Amino acid sequence: MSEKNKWKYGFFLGCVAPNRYPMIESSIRAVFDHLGAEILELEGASCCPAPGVFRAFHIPTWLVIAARNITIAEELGVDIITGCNGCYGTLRDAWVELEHDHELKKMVNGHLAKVGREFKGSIEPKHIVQVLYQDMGLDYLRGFVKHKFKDLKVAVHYGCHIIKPSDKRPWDGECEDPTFLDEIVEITGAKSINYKDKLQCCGAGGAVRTAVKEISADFSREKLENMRDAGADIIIDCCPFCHLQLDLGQVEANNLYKDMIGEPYKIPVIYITQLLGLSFGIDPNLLGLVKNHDLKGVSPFIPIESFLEKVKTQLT
Amino acid sequence: MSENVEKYIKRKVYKSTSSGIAQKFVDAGLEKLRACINCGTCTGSCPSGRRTAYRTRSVLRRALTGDESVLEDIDIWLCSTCYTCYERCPRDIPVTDMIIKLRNIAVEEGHILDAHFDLANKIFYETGHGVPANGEANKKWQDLRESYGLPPLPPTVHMHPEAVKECQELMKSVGFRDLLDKIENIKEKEKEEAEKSKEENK
Amino acid sequence: MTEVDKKLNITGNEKPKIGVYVCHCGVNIGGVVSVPDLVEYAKTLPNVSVGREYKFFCSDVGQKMIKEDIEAGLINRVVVAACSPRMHEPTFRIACKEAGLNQFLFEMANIREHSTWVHMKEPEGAYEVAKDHIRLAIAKARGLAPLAVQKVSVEPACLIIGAGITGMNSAIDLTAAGYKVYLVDRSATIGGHMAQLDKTFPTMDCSSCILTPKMSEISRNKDIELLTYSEVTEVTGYVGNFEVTIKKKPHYVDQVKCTGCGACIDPCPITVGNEFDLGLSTRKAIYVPFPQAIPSQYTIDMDSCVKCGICAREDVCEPGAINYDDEPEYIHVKVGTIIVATGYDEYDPSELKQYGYGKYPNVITGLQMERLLSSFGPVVGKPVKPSDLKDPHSIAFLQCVGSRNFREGGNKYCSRVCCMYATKQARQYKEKHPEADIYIFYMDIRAFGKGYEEFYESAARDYGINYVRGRIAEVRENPLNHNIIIRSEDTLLQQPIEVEVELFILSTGIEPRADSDSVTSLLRIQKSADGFFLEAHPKLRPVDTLTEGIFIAGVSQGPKDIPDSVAQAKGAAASAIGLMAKGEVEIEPFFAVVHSDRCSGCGMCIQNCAYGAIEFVDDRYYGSVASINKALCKGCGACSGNCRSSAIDIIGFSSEQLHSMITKRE
Amino acid sequence: MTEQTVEAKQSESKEWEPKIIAFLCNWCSYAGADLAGVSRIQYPPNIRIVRVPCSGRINAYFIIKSLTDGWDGVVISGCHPGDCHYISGNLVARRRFVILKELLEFFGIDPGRVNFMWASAAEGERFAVLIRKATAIVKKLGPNKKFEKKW
Repeated sequence: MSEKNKWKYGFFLGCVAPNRYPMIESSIRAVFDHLGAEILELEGASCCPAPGVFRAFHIPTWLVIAARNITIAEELGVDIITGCNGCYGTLRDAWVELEHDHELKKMVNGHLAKVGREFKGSIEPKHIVQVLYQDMGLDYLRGFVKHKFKDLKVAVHYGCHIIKPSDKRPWDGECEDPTFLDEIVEITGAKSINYKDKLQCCGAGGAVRTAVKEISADFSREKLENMRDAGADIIIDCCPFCHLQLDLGQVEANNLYKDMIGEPYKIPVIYITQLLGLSFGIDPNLLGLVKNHDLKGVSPFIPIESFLEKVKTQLT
Repeated sequence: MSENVEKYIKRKVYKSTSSGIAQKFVDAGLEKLRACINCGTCTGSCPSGRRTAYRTRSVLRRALTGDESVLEDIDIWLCSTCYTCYERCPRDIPVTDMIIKLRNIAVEEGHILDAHFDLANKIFYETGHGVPANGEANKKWQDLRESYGLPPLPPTVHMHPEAVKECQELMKSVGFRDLLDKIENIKEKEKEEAEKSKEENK
Repeated sequence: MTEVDKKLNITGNEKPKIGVYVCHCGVNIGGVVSVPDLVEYAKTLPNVSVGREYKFFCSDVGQKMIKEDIEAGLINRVVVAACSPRMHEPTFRIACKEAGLNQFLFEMANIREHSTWVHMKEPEGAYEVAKDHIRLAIAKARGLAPLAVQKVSVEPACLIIGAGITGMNSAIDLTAAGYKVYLVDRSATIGGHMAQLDKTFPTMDCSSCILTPKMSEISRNKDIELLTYSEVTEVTGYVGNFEVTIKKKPHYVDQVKCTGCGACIDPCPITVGNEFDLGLSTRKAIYVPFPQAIPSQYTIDMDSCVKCGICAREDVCEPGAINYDDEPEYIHVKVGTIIVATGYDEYDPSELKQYGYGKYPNVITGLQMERLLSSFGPVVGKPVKPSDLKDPHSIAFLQCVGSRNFREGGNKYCSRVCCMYATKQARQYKEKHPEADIYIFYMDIRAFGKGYEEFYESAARDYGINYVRGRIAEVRENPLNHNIIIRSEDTLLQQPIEVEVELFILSTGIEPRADSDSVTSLLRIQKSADGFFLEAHPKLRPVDTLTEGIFIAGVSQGPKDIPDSVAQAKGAAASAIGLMAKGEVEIEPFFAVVHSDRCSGCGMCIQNCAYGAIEFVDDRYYGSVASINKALCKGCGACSGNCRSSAIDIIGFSSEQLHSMITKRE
Repeated sequence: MTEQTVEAKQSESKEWEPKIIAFLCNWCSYAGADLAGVSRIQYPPNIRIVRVPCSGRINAYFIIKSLTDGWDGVVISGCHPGDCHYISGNLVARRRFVILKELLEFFGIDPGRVNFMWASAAEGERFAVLIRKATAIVKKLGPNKKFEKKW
């Protein structure tokens, strides 16, 4: 069996990655292709829906729409992958709840029947990091590493919903001290540094960003402060919404908390597959690391050129 | 009445009940909350509480004792759903899920921020995305996608108008449309009343 | 023929006249179902001569009502519909006996535990269940036959498993009453956990000062056979006559020759962590657990020993006690009673990662703090921070670590000692370092014992210990100085707080022994849901087990402090003494009987009997048939259950009785 | 009014409720049922309890007799494997009932009518859960009419 047939996934895009940070989407596509995994499109997928807002408004709606998204992959007969912690949270929580609660499943399928769908529970929603770490494994990934970064200090940000609630996640209940993302980062030669409150939330989720932006920005301000204190060169994350909060959030924190932070923040925020891709020797253009436009007011808000500059010599 | 009477005399004696919101929790299968020992692990773990007036334990305690005013409190929208409290609660109370349920109850009563309501009503319901990229207003995002070699719009609901309809049908079926309409009415009434009292004040 | 025997004969032949007594049990039964209706129903059933109701039949007045009916000749069988027979069967049997009725002509219908208490919300259903249970009991009562009580002699000796403060106290009381005691402990010394403690709350008397004299008393006592470094491997037999096999593990040091001089210690090249000090100090491969250990002879820990031979050299061990080829020895003893006092394990907090135990050096457990405070501990009673061995200027305790925790890996129960030991440790430290800041993070302070509340009050008032109501959410280490930074809520202020301390102590709770399953299967006793050994009745038989002749005491039954453990030790000893004092015990005469005429001699029952109580005998008329050895039979019925020709029956649970109960319609 | 007519009348007004006979061993399950009572754990009022010394006491014939006599279901509950008060009575019983279940199926009786389970003296909650489960299974199977006397 060729590797291509071995790994086949339905790619659930979500909202923030395709619509605000397309470089994340293209880097996932490039890296998965490079690793020999086939990606199928989930045509007509919607918002997951976001766990912090829509779930908080009306749980049944959240569940039904999430189940609909899962059925799209079920029709293709492939597991879902997503690069977003929020989508992962929604799809996986909904999947677990529907698997364990027959009444709930009956309710949801009652609604889905009206649009000719049925939730079966035949596939599993996975995070791309879960696929990299569990389906493929570090040894497999190591085989692709071409360039090893030197002296690159990385502040890894896990985000919350990739590890919690731990009873619905695949990490054996580990939620106080996970290492899987650090391990992936370190195969590239980069050093994952320890920093205060590493697992703290970025502040975007749970409808807080929409409710009171200043509070969200204060979360990220604290995280950024701790990252900067520890001497981080870049931030690595695995969630577009955290990515947005840590990228755009730097600008916001620089404005809102000018008096508190002294020197403005300017730490490049890099998505995990962008870093991996670079190390694998994939063309930076495919990884969305090279700016080919002169649009104003678009992502990334914190320039990443300093990072590219730093590793340039190591990529040859 | 003297100013100091109004300022210092607080005669209100709080009546604790186990009906109301507490009953809604129990109906939702969340009776575990009754076993709370008020240890404060949730509040102590909360990254939001470290910078805001949001107190996880107090919020749930208010709900449990039937204090309906908690539904109007902005505090319940300051939880970033990081699930740290959920993981650490020694009584195995799904704390974060409780907060989400509490928000559901609040929304049902029409207590929802305008920004949140618009997000649900105008954006999510209309486009199927929480953060859309379609339309003229979002042109720059389409251009940005193209600059990275992607089609201007993703193969999601954005490329499938029939899928948007399907989502809307589901949202109607599950009662979300009715809920949104109900809130819209409440919000309009509130606005009218606010304007009325403004005029009266004039 | 005695009067009773006369009665027996009469009742044995006469048609059954059954008296049915339905108890209200206050409102426990009467509050859910209509007792008068149940009585009326019972009266409609065949052979029922008398039906009565009363508030409490177990009371003197209630019993008298039954007795009067028996004495008046109105009835010759008694059915009481009330609580569980496990509660009051003995009570009513005695009442029958006193009224001159054979005590086995009595049957109970359980309409409380099995009906009104479990169907409180469905009174109609409860009524139907109660009716049927009464009908079933009456059906069984019709088939009751008078039986003679069996008596067996009792071995006047007791096996005590576990030689901590509990087992030791039981042992002393038993020998005082004149019984032989086999005191077994798997560790190389007696004393148990109490030997690890420094002072004891609330009196602050030193643990060693009150324990060590007891230990030497035990070692001097000729009626106590001390079997340390030993484990019970097999228990057979029954009440009064348990046959016990005990394995004496090899010490690799001749316990007679060893003088305990300690000359072997310094030359031994192998150093390992000392379990007694919970890893806070080291010991050699040849060791005694602690200086005051009893017995004081040495033991070689073969898991660590490399058999270098140094200790065996003549110039090291002059008496020549070292024996690397030592073998385990098995001894067999016979005892009448057994007391289980196997104690507890300390909860291991490593899984609660948010508290950093095992990750940060300055996070320790309560028992470790006890060793640090101990005058013969690793730092001779002057607690230090493990990171730099300096006195901590601030200490925080966290209560309920592992206790009152409903999550996986946690224990739901309260461990009952942590509030007080933390308070005690805090006071001890404050006595020496009045300037130190001490915080105790608690949810509830449970100071329920004699003098405990006063002790707690004084800790706060006189010693200035800060009690903070809140469970610590997480800690992290200050990378500069290994201090521990605590995040919590002060729930009384409703504020998140952050405190930096130099030493962080987890007041870890008590857990059942990790291998307590081996004890339950060895002794056929049971565990309650919390994992501790199950008592026969939570209130009235707290030291008995469901297996007659086996008692439990101390923390093995549930978390306890020292006074409660000792009280229970004495209770268990008194129960064991009470059982053995008469020299014989009555056992229920429920044996298997063979109807030789039906036995086909297939031998199935012989295969199924776990006690080897059945053998073939040659019958004059029926050839080779099964025969029961009553002395070995326990009346379990495994033989009868499998008998294809229904040739074996169990007295008291006869097939005929069970059939009549199964028969659904009267 | 005979019992049959009473039942018939009840069935008109209410859902049909099965009647299940439960043989509980004295040392574990009977005590477990007592604990359920002491702890006031509620379970449906469908079982009638018969105390036996050990699950090994239960002859296959008792079970068949229960079914022919019109009980809708049978529960046999003993100590957990390894915990038998009589060393191995529950294991003897288990072997016996594996065979019996096959025999019952051969008779055309749904094996769900006969439920064999373990519950210790400490497992009041578990006992209630298992009884709820067994009741639900038997209820689903409907009244036991296989052996209804037709003459």
